[in-house]
Amino acid sequence: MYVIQQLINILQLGSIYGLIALGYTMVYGIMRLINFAHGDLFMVAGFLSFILAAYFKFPFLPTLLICMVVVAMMGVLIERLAYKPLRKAPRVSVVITALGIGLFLENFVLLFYPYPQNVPTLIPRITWNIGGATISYLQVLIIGLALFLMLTLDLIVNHTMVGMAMRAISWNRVVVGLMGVPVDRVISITFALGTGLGAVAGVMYSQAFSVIDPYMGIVIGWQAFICAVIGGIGNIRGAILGAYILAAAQILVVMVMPSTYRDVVTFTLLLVFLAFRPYGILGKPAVEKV
Amino acid sequence: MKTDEKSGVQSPISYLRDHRGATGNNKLIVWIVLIVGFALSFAIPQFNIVNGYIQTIIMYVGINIILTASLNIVNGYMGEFSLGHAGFMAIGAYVASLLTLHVFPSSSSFFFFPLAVIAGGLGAALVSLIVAIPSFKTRGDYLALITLAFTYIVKSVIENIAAIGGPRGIVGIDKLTTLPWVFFWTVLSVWIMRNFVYSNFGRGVLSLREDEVASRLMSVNTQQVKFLAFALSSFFAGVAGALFAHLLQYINPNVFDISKSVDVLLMVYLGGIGSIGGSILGATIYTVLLEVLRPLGMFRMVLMPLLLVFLMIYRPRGIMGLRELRWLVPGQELKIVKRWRRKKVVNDANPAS
Amino acid sequence: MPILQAKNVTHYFGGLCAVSDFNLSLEKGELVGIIGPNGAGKTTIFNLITGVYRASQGQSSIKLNDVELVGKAPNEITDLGVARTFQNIRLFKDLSVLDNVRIAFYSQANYSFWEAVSCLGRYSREEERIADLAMDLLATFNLEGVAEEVSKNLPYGLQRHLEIARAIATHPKLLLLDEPAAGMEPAEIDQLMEFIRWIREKFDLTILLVEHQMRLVMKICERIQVLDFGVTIAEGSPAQIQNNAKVLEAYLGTEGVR
Amino acid sequence: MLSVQNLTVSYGMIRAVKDISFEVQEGEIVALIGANGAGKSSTINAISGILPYGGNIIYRGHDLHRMSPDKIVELGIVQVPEGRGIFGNLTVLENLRLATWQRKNKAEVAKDLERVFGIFPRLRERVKQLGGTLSGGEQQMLAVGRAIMTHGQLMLLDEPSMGLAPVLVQEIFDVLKEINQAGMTILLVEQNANMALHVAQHGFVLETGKIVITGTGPELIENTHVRDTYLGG
Amino acid sequence: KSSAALTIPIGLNAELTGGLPVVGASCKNAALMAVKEVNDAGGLTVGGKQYQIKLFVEDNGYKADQSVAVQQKLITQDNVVAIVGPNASVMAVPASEIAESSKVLMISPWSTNPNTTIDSKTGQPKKYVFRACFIDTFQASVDAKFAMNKLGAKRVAILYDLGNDAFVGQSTFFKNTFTQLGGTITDVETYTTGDKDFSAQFTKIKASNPDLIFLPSMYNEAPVQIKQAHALGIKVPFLGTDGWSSQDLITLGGKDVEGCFFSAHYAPDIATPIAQKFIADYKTAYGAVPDDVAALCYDSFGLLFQALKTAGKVDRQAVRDALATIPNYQGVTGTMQFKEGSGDPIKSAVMLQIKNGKFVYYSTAEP
Ligand SMILES: Nc1ncnc2c1ncn2[C@@H]1O[C@H](COP(=O)(O)OP(=O)(O)OP(=O)(O)O)[C@@H](O)[C@H]1O
Ligand SMILES: Nc1ncnc2c1ncn2[C@@H]1O[C@H](COP(=O)(O)OP(=O)(O)OP(=O)(O)O)[C@@H](O)[C@H]1O
Ligand SMILES: [Mg+2]
Ligand SMILES: [Mg+2]
Repeated sequence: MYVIQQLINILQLGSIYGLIALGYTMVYGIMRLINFAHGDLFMVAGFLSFILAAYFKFPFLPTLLICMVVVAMMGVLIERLAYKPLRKAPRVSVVITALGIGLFLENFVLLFYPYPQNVPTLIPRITWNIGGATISYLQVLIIGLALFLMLTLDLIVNHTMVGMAMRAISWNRVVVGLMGVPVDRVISITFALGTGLGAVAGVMYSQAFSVIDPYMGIVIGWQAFICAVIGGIGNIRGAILGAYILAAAQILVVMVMPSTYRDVVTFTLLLVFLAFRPYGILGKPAVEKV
Repeated sequence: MKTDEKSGVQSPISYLRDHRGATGNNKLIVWIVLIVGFALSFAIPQFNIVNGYIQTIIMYVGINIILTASLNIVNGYMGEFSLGHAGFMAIGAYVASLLTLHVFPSSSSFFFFPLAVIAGGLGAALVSLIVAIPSFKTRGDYLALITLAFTYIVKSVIENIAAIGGPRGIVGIDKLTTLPWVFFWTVLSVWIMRNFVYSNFGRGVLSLREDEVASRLMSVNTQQVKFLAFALSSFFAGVAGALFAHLLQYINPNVFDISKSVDVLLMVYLGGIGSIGGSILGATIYTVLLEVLRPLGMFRMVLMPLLLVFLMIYRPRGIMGLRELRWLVPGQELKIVKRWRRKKVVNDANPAS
Repeated sequence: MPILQAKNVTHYFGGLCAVSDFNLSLEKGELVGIIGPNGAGKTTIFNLITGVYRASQGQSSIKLNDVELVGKAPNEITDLGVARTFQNIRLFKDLSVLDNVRIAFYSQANYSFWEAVSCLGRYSREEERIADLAMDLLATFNLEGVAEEVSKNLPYGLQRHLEIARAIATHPKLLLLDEPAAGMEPAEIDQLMEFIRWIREKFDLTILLVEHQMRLVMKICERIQVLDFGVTIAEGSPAQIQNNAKVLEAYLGTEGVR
Repeated sequence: MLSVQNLTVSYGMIRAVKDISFEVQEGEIVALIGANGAGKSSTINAISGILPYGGNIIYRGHDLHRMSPDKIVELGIVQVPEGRGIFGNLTVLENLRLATWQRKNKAEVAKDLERVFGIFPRLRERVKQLGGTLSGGEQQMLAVGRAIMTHGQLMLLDEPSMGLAPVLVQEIFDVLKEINQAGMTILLVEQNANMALHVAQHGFVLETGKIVITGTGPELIENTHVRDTYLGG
Repeated sequence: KSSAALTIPIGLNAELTGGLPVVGASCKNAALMAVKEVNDAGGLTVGGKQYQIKLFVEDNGYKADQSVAVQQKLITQDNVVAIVGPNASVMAVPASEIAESSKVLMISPWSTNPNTTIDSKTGQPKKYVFRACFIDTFQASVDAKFAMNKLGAKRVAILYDLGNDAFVGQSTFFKNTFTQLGGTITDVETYTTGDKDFSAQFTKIKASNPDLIFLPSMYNEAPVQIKQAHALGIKVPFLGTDGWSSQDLITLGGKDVEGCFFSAHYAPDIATPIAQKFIADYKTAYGAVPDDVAALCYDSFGLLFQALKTAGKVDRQAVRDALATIPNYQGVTGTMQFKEGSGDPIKSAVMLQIKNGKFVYYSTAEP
């Protein structure tokens, strides 16, 4: 029962990481941009869901949909205003801009909500008992959603024209236009999808942990970034895989040794792992023909 | 001495062109600045020319210059994206503080403090191997992850060692960091990093940023270069950490979290990558601006990131952007073509030699 | 004794055999061309010689003056005396022309890290020496006027010249040129031909050349080896190659050389 | 069909193309030749909407000014860019498929795909290989193949023969003639003036951003200046 | 008339942004209230003259280096007579070094780390550093005794934040006291600041089968933690420390925190008249029940004003000396008086229970 419970824990934590990591990977895969504002958009989604649920008494599904749409629009807007002018600039300039946007979002939300908030429960608290271990409806939902979104995204990116265009943009943006592809629109779709996913993560997270604060995007955002890279950044399936691996590592370490060693051991394992697979699980080194 | 024999091609910004025409008498100005600065660094605390608060900020500026310039070696000159500077800083801070607290006698700190600072730097440089070795195999965002993981590891290791205070940190560190010391270390660090950047090794680092494959095929020992760049960069992060600890008089693992790395990162890119002068400006402007905007209270933290974003949009390469302040470039470097021409004229005149 | 001796060199990309049982022997001072259809494995051979790719070990052997190159790092191989240019120009784009050349002097700078950071000892003397050498080299290539220009702003032809200058700065015995005439018009190709002959004399080089411009290959190569699908299909003097039926079919085309 | 009037292209302070005008008639092959850095690519890129420019470019009555590249493709102008511009992370097939972004008719797309594979059998062998690992020649075939898949009426080719084996250069030019006969108008930028002028009905010689000589293909071949510098005496 | 008014500059060094904005906000609210009360009443009479209090509020951003800069700014630029704050020990310890070396009185409302007031070099108390709260060791032993004697716990598991020095200290002291009393610690688990998922730790704790869980954590963490524990089927009670004492604990925790106990600095429901007035005023001004930090911060100002009056002159040294010898100050958080030659007050702790969505007084622990 103990082990089963921990396995469920791994699945839940991994799914939460995964939902955010997907957004990172998505935007990275296309724009070669580590969107460090992603964690904060996730946070914004959490607060939005709080506002909708607490003040306007929206039920779950509308809340989720509105959050997705609004945050996706924010993502697109941020891309238009802050990243697009930097299309010709070095890659890091955009990364730094993203960091700046992230800091701005955090502190902006902080102006209005300096106190942590309690998000109303929108999902019925049903729990099942499996041989002493408990699993809730919410957990099942989160896990299912993570896997579903991963498969959907994978389908979009690898098997549709838009996905193909996205991958082509990541290689050579100018030439994509010469193929008759509206580059700006594809980039907007990418950001909409990526941040929309972050919004899903934000809403589900707020339901799972109920307490939200303006800084929650940072910690979990960095962790999700790590997941995306372990999986091979830019790779959709890799993101989910990386998320479950990081979650498993963190929880297993706690299981077998004092939890004070959790970070040391997890991150050392990570370094060792990268020494053998320098480009993550499913990542490939950029093909470069000399 | 503009040489325009070629036609048709002009360069938009040629970073060398910017210090073309620089002459030897810059040297004089530099010396004057140094001497006056050093004298002031003694006089200010002695005669309280400015108040303690401003003195503290000046010292932060100095320490931040060291941090920024050293991170610029890896992030700007080598073109990597390291997120682990706070980790190296932590190592420097801990090593130096433990030495001044428990090993060195506190009586002759004038002699021992620099030793402790150097030891802090060396400690950080040694540990930087952990990051340098994976960098032989991978780069870019994967290396960013490695450095990020490294920060977590450093923090967590310190938290787990009760003997060095664990999460409670180290208290009661002597306030050995003074204005003259900060001035001295800042000048020394900038000078050494400048020398490195304009040496054979520095050019090797630059070539890595431009094209790693080509640079190996042009005989650059990339492993050596990466190793040196990481070691030097972390050494000075360690030095800055040591100075920081002896200014704060208290350190704990939380002081060196990712947000510290992010701060330094922002200063580097604000000032401009691949430019020591940029680092000096970036660190100064960022640190001073944060203080100047203090009266805005909460809005300060909303305004600062916005300013940064605007700056990035209008100057994507930072304030200096690959260019260098003229007086930071070694005179020798500026005169290569001129000297060579003169020599050639002489040689052509007497072919016997 | 041959300066370069490659035996049974084989290389796979996944399942694709890009080079198979390649043999080559170069005498000192020779100028040899490798031609062959696109994708025949020519660039791959350059990459194998210079250590960018590692030839499948065990059977392959590439010896420079009897020193085995297989298994060595690219910079070690360069230090042993092999230099190259690239099919797609790979200059250090944002650096000045002078710096491009000075970087290639990396292993010839005789001063330590400590001397560098302290500006002491041999540092200044060596820096001056390298700078002068680099300038001399640029002057030999008529590039001294653009020494301080950022290399990406040079016209294409000059970039090709700079690549060669940079390669020569590493002090090679063997120079590998990968399509040096790509994108040049006939008048320029003629100049380039003279230029290649001239550097061979001046720097005492052995040259191995890959090129699709027959105008150049047929005029300056003393010997030509033809590759197809990673396999050598013909070898000989330009005249022999031009009339080789296999080569005509696989590479030159029915109209032959124009 | 295409009319370029007083075209000027600048990079910051540098003017790469200085006030040139020319026309391309329906069904023609027009060659644009010139040395390195003459401004050939700049001209082509301006037409494709990648570069901002001064002057007017009119295509079948549409003013292309400030039009985005994808809109221009929609009008029927396709470009085979210099350096081929293959998407290295996409397979050969995906590269070809992407070029059909604006095409709705699946059956025609399939037919064109067969046509491309018919012209370049090598591509059929490599459908699953990543574009980035193709050899130079293979990439060039793919680039031309892609342009065919886009199904435009005016094809701009930027140095299609660069880095190709002689036999392939011939092949490519044969293919160009073939697709031209099938109705495609072609604006061909070439260093290989010899080949280009032999297939072209008209030609322009560009030197440091200006058109210095204009004429029909045979006229240019006979021109002494052209003979000396571009045809190699 | 304003130009003629005499003023006393006082500094507030608070964590208004960063990880603990609630603490900073409460502290600032209480400070503004305390100052306003005095000023509205015509000012403070010191040495026969009426002074207006001028408050300099500075944000330390919850960062140690900024805390130092702010402290320097208040002392050397704003020339304050004394400083209240910072609250969190990570900020308070380095700030205390500045206060000590500048010989400026500093009162930390809420820093419970022993090192804040102790000079670790000599082991002697710092001369210029005071606090308005009890210290971690005392609190932890109060909790341990309470767990054993009042709640009858024999087997206790602990979960704490490894990145927070206050909680690390509290856990260690709790563990020591509790085992000395004959209890068993079944499991000790940790996490890192900012973690949101504690399921692995609680699953492990559940397996160790405790009858109480000691949870020294923040008001914004404890609700999440307790909810997760409940979701995992843990039914034993939780015991917390002063980090819990914010109304937010209840807002965030709802039913899940019902019935839990924690040690605190004061009990809003059995307050003395002084405290009741404070609570009422605070409620009118800010619409919320003041938490521990607010109460302690208010008391810090009370102590300071008292010391100023006693000193009879606006002088840093005099104020410090007056404060050190203040007899039985009646504050919101109880009666306090500083130990001989120490900056730590002698004061009691209270145990509170959460009942019907309110903090309810349970018992008092005398020092
Ligand atoms: N990194 C790689 N991964 C997979 N296949 C590769 C890689 N590099 C080259 N190839 C394949 O190996 C074969 C030989 O390539 P190579 O670049 O050596 O050809 P080449 O003879 O230089 O052709 P070209 O004249 O067009 O430059 C080609 O079919 C190419 O697709
Ligand atoms: N991005 C750029 N920035 C600055 N100058 C440029 C840029 N691109 C091209 N140029 C300059 O514009 C001029 C014309 O370039 P263009 O590429 O159009 O020439 P081209 O005729 O196509 O030459 P090539 O045969 O080498 O392809 C050249 O002098 C070139 O150096
Ligand atoms: Mg090749
Ligand atoms: Mg061109």
